[in-house]
Amino acid sequence: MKVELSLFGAFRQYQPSAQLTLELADGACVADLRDAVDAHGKAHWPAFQSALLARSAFASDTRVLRDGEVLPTDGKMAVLPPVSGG
Amino acid sequence: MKVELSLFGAFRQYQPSAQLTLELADGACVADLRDAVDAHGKAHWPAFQSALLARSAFASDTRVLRDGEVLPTDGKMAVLPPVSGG
Amino acid sequence: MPQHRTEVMDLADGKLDPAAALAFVSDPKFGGITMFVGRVRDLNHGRHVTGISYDMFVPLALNGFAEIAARAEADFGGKLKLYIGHAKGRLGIGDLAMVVAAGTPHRDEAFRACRQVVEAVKHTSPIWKQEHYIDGDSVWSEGCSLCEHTPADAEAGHSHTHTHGQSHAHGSLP
Amino acid sequence: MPQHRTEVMDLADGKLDPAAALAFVSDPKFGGITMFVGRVRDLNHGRHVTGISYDMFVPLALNGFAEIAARAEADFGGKLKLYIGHAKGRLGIGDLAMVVAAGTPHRDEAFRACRQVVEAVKHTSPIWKQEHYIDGDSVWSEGCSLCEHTPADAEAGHSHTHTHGQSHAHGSLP
Repeated sequence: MKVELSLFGAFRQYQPSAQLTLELADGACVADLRDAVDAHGKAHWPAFQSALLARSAFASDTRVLRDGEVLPTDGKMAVLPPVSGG
Repeated sequence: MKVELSLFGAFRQYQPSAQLTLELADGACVADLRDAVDAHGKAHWPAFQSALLARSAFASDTRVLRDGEVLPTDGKMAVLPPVSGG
Repeated sequence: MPQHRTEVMDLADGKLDPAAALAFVSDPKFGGITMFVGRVRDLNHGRHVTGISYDMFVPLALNGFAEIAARAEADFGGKLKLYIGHAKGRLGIGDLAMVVAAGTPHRDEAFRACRQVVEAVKHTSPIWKQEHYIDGDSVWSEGCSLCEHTPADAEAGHSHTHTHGQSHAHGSLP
Repeated sequence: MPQHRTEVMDLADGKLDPAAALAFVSDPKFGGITMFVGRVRDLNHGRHVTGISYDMFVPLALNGFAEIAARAEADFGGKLKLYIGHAKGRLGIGDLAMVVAAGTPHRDEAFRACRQVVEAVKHTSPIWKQEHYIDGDSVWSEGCSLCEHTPADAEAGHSHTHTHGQSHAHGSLP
């Protein structure tokens, strides 16, 4: 399945377009997506820090998904680094 | 000495003019004024409640005076029933 | 520039202005502002209220507001701007009785300073509330006795843990 | 009539409006309104700030605001009106980043509801702050990880006693 990942906050400095498309197996879960982002970051983003990804959550448009949850079939996801609003 | 006492809050219902002039001995203290108001109230204000006076404080324009304190020489005082601002 | 502004607004002259209060406590150094607005509500202890008259001993009230502000400035290390305003006269439902605003570098101090000042004003200011009811009756509210402490004492001592105990016998008076 | 209003204001479209927030949470039944206003300040951790850019995942943020409001309505027995607004885009010094207002019958609930909502928004909303410094540098602020809890969990569990412990390791990231 194709996953279209929106990047927010500090992830924008790795990829100014703030969008990343990744190919994952059908039925992949959040943990698989997390691994794929880590591999992509290490391969393509010179300033990438795995520690930031480790503290980041993944979400659909409506809620944060935990690592064991299966990705939504539309493949639309977002990676959320630690938040700092207000 | 002549004491000009300003009345506030529930005391206004006893005396709508909100002003009371009392004659006290020179060097009188707040406790003397309290007694004089109590006597005046019992004599002239049908609805007067001593319990309200007992919970009331006396003050000059700038601060609350305790019962043992001597009245200011200008004789200007106020009686403050329990407060309920805000 | 003064760090606090205190105001008694006679309803005959105008209304309290929350926007002006916010503007006064704003500062490039401050990230947090907390404001409290007290309004006249339509029901109290189950009785339908049509309005409230506030009586006030103005010079002593303003003196007390200044003491309350000075105490807060000391408690929060001077990094604080405060506005304290209270209305006087006859108010209708929804009219503003009280506005307190506090600006500080961070939000926690702003919330704490605003609350501390609101409680001090409520418990120690020479202000009296007479509620007017729909049946034509009017009653002076029960309140906090100032006998046992001066405004400054109350503010310093127990503004946050006020328990309405012996020295504030909210009794059976009209 | 809706009991809460939530808003994301893109700075390209306008500014957050505290007066409108106050008006929204006002009600004849309510005697107390507490409002918090978060502004961009000129100094953070000793560095001179010229502005802040707020990035936001808007649909999830609005969803979270609605959950935060629903939780507060439940906690305060429904006698509550709430406004939650947050800015998006590039702000200058003094611009408003966040406005939260709570109207309730009495002041204690107004203070508590406003604080609870402010903390929940700060700790759980998908919003990211990039500070711009006078030397031209820009840094994404450290923040609270959402890994360990969902927004609803955080709001319910520890919004008042947030200790920035393990699950919010404010570490050494840029």
